[in-house]
Amino acid sequence: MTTIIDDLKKNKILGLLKNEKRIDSRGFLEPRSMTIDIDVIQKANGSARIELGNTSVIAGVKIQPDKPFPDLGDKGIFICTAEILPLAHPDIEPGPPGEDVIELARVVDRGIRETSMLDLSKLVLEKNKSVIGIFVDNSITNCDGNLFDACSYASTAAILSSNLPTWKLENEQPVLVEDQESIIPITTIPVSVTMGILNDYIVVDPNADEWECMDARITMITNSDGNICALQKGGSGSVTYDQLKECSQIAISIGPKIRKILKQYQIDN
Amino acid sequence: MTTIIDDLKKNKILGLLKNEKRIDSRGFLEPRSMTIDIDVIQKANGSARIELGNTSVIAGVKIQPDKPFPDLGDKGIFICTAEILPLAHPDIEPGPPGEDVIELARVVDRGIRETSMLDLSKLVLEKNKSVIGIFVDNSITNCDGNLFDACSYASTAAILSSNLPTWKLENEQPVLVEDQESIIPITTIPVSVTMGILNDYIVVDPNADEWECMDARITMITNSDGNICALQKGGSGSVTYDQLKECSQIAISIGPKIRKILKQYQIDN
Amino acid sequence: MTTIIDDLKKNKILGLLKNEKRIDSRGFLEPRSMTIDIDVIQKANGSARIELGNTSVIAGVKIQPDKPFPDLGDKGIFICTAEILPLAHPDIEPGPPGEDVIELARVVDRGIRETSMLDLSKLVLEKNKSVIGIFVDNSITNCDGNLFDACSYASTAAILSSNLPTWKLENEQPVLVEDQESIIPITTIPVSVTMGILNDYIVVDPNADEWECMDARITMITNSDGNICALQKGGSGSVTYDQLKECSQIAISIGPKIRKILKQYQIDN
Amino acid sequence: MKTDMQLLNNDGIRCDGRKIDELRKITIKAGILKNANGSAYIEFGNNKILVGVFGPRDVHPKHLSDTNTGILRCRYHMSPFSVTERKNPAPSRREIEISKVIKEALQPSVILKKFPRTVVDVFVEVLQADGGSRCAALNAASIALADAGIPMKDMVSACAAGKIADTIVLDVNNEEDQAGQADMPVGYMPNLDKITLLQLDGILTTQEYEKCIDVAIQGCKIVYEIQKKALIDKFFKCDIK
Amino acid sequence: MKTDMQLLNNDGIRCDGRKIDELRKITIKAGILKNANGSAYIEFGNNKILVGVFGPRDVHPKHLSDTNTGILRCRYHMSPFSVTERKNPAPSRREIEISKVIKEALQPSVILKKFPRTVVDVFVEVLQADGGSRCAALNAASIALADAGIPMKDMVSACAAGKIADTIVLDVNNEEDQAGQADMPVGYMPNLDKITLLQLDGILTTQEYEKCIDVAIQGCKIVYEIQKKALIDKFFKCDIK
Amino acid sequence: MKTDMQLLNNDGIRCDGRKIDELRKITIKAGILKNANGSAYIEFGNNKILVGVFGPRDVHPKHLSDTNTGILRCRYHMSPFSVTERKNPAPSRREIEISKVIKEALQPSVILKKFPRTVVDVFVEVLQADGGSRCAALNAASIALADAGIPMKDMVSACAAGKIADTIVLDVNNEEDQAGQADMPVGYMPNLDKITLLQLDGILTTQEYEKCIDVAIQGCKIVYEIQKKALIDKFFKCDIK
Repeated sequence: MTTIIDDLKKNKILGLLKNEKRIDSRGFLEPRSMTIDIDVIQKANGSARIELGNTSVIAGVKIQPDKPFPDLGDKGIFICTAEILPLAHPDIEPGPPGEDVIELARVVDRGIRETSMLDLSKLVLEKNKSVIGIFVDNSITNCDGNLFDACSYASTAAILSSNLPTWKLENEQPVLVEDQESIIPITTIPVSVTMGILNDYIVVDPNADEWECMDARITMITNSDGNICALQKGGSGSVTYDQLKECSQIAISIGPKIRKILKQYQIDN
Repeated sequence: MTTIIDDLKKNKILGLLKNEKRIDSRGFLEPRSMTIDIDVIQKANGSARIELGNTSVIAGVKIQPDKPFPDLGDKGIFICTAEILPLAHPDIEPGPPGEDVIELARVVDRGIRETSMLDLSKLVLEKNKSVIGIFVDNSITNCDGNLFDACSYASTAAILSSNLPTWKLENEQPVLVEDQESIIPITTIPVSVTMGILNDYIVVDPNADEWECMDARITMITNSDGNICALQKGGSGSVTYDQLKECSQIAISIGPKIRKILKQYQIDN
Repeated sequence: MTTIIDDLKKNKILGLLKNEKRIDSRGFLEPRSMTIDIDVIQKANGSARIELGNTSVIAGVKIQPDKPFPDLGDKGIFICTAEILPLAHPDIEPGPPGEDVIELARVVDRGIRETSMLDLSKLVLEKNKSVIGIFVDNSITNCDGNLFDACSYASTAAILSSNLPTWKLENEQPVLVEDQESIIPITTIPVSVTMGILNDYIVVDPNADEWECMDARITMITNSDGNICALQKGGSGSVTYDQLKECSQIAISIGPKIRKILKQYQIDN
Repeated sequence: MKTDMQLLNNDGIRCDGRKIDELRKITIKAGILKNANGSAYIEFGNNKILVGVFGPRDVHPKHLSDTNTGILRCRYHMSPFSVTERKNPAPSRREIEISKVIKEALQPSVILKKFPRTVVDVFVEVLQADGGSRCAALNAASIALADAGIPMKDMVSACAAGKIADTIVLDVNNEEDQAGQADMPVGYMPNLDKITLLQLDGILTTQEYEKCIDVAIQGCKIVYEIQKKALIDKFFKCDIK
Repeated sequence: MKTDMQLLNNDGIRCDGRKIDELRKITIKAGILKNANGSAYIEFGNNKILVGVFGPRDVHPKHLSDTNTGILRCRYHMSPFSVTERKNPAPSRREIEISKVIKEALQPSVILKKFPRTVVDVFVEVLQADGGSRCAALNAASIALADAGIPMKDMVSACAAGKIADTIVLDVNNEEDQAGQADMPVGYMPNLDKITLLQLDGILTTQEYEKCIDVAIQGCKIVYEIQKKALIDKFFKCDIK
Repeated sequence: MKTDMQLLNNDGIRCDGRKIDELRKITIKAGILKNANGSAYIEFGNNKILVGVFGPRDVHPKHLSDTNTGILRCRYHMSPFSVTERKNPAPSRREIEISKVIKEALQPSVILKKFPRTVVDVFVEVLQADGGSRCAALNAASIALADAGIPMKDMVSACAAGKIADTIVLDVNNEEDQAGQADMPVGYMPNLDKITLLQLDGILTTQEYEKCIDVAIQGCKIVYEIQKKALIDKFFKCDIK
């Protein structure tokens, strides 16, 4: 439900955009500054804390043996979740995830899955019976808009910095081989770029104020080759063909800068 | 909660009954006209769409290998469910099934189970380990009263028109044998007849208006031999011994007519 | 939410305590009278009905083969639950257990687990694969305060009076050996003593009126050697070090009396 | 399931020693719960069932209330230890259906018109289950409603009849339910001569069907006498307090 | 998944016989549900989808209502028998996401400002699922909204494009989705020339991405003609009643 | 669980190098969450816990509110990656119990009488769990409440004592909890000299029990100094802004 305050803020944001300004003084195509710390959770196989402006997320990677999905017996398992912790924002109530959080987790998951970042075929202990599962869980600790990119970067950095334990099968049961860690098979580094569309202006990495009054949202994930691998339009508004072309150019131009940052956290081959 | 409109309608219905008339001009013992289409869902092993007056249901049969129930290792599995889709009526809300729908599904299930329509002992791949499961799911697409008979006829027609795939066990795992379909082992054809009792009048196949103001409901399922195999009284009123005798005579007299219709959809031996 | 009636009752209870009296005329350290009946549920492996004042509980023990917990493959399973039946009190609504009932069940569970009452290492059929599970379920049929001790005594008496069936493994499946019952391996008899703290007075076994207006609650479980094995402070108030010392002396002095009662129900070795 | 069990011997004696028209042992006590407005405990064969009634009282959530009448709610629930294999405490689909069937079997007997916007809650707990637990529960529930002082047109008395070894028998027990041919639970208002609960699982001819109802009603009438005695015992006890 | 399946042969013919710019067979009927305010049934290839619309009507629970405007809700649900392996009837995370995506694809097309505090409910039931079920559902939902008389700025027409065998094709079917390289569902308002739904799974170059949108929009325009015909058929039928 | 692990060597040194009366390393930062009214982050050994406090604010659902006083709610939750085996995100029975225990340990310290009909919500997120996570959480929660400006009678400081190798030690770590003989978490108000949280798992004689409480209280007093410093650091930082 929109209040008068919301309307005033919206008018202010849109008025600024007309003058080529954003409410936090950034350029239209300028993501907020980002800090990344990895290995913040020692009990995880990999982890990363991201601050994207005031949005902050901790992603943890757990790697453990599992049964394969039916009909996918030659692939390891990859599952990505997200929870907006109730301490992240006064409006968040504890409980099972709503449609917003489910969409968030699934878009982040697809960005990693569709780019084939992880070579899941290398995570098989015994075909159809026993595989390795990679679980990436995002705990959002402060909300200030654009959870999509924040969770995507956190998940990606956490995966890149993970060690892969070794299991061998004994009597069909996977047994951990101590002190034999290797590298997760990485094929590419996905970069998510989320753009808000407000009165036909396109802004990158919308903050919470912009998020609330934007018409539509485009999240585009590109791979290391600069190709587009996953995309999601959100929000109750519509977009034009020309805007979509512009969005893809923006995502492709920003991709390498973010990827360079994320790549720093990749464990060397 | 009853409204004045409800009271007026109830009075009208009861006034008509006193003059031996029903609100939709049917005879007391006359079910509504019925149309059946089978094989409407090609991805199911069998399926049927029924229209019983304005009540419409689609039943789909899925047949797949499963573990037997404990202590029933020499029997295949049969499970029947029902969902009133929220598009079927303005009062239906999405969500887990309420007591009405659970009762509905269980009565339809018992009608098929207690008549021994399916010879479950012939659906065993390996005793105690691997059996064939037959799942019949009813999606109710329009509600106009008497979902019991509608779902029963839909389920029965869907089962009768199903092909039974063949599985063989390889390394204790069931493997589908392509292009070897046989016939589901059918022993009898159940026919459900639901009667409403309004001010001591008995009417067959009550429509939604009658359903809302009837005192009690009797659903009686008979088999091909004309025996009574399952029965459920519903509603907040009571019935007399004489009414129950009358109900059984009605159910037994209507049974063969409906059975003849349903038998058309049985795949030949 | 406290009402005027609650305040009046609280003032009455506190006024009485100042004069060294309790609202039901008991001494401060005097538990309510207790009646125990065992073998009240013949379909259970053991059972007991306790009345502790007007609080009444039926505990049933079910013993059946199960898979061990991961990493605890050399131990049987012990699980203890509680449900306050909605017929036990007008304020209880049906539904999944709330935090009060979860705490209750977990404290009773810990009292039995931490005293090592059951020697779980003797309940293994095949290490890591098949063990015996002991399930103790408490159905609370009337609430009049101090469900902790009532459920603890009921669970303990039910366990002590249980027979342990024998299973043998055939093809890795546990099979019941008829008419070969033995004794559950018991090492000690836990006794729970719950004390209420009201205005710095300590009273044993608070009834519902005292329960509602007490500041804090101490539940202390001792074993047959008179040692303290589990403890839980509850309630929104605080306690002093001296009160805690006093509580332990009370629990240790009452323990043997209750234990003597409970021991009567133990099946002889 | 022992399919070779002899359910009926040549002398017309059943597996638990009863004759074909004989009820299992029934004990009912009214007014045994301290906090409920009305209550009853029944042992019916090996069934052991406790019922508590609360109300008429406010409805939560409010939107379920009816401005024209009080409403009736029922919860039939089984304790985890009540059956051979430990039962998960969460309500099963079977328990939800039986809750509804018992509610509808009680409704014709209670007069709630004078209590608009309220609810009467009937909570049934099956402590031990044997064949015929819904009939046993219904008998206890009707006593508990009377004990709570709810205005009633009649008692509801319940008993099953069934078919074993091709014979119609009264009050089917667990073994007969498992290995027998039909089970028909009946709920009956003895003074109004009306049936409020009727279900059937199993195969019956028309003649057997009619006989089954008839036999069950005779059983209900015997149960009714036991119910009346339980109520009288309760009120007599109250007087001498 | 047969990876050796030939998705496109040398003559540019796809595994189901279509050309690269050819839609599957589409049939739409409007107004087929008796109890809904608006409804539509679509067959789109092997997709069979039913949509019912209710509203504008009161919102339950009330705290979801908006004093400034009507709100739109959408439930996308699959019948258990709609897919090869029987689907659990409880809503999956995928169904919840698609419900949201369809809702947001319909929102730009409806005018609910005049109905404050109300809701328009769109219930989508997938009776049989094939590739592209969300596009098919969206097409039917838009028709059902129109059939319900909800004020609209434009129809929403939907169709996917994708990449198989290194070629951009219109309207990806199930086999192509499984074994192909990319799938891009598009929802489009043909008169306003605006995109309301856009997703992509799979890898595309910038040129392919642009071509994909372009191809999908051409498909949407064809679908739009079929939608219009369905509405006309409905209203024509109404007239002759 | 390595039962042959030596928990205490002949020099009185524990498996992680500490002396018997030595706390693990503790770091607390107050006021680190942007959107919460108050917050704190604690590292206590290998525990890493974040707490956010909201309120006093309106209660939803309303029927939980109290017209006489503000109420306190607490949620203790563990992130899936916080423990060795990935934890299911849904709250476990253990988490629900600890939520209640922490709430009741904070209640004696807060003064909510002046805020009738409101709630103060304490949200605890365990990012990494080690032995003693409930004590660590309680320490951070008390700081977060102070940071939120909630009126308080005293701080709550928490620390466990326990028994390993027949010796009473301060601040039991994970290995000691698993292989040791007893673990007793204590919450304590240092100025009021009152205990607000007390639990015990494991076997103690009366003498050991009393010593355990005593040792834990000494630990709490050390923790209290660290808590005070964290608050001072926070407010000092605010001043120089």
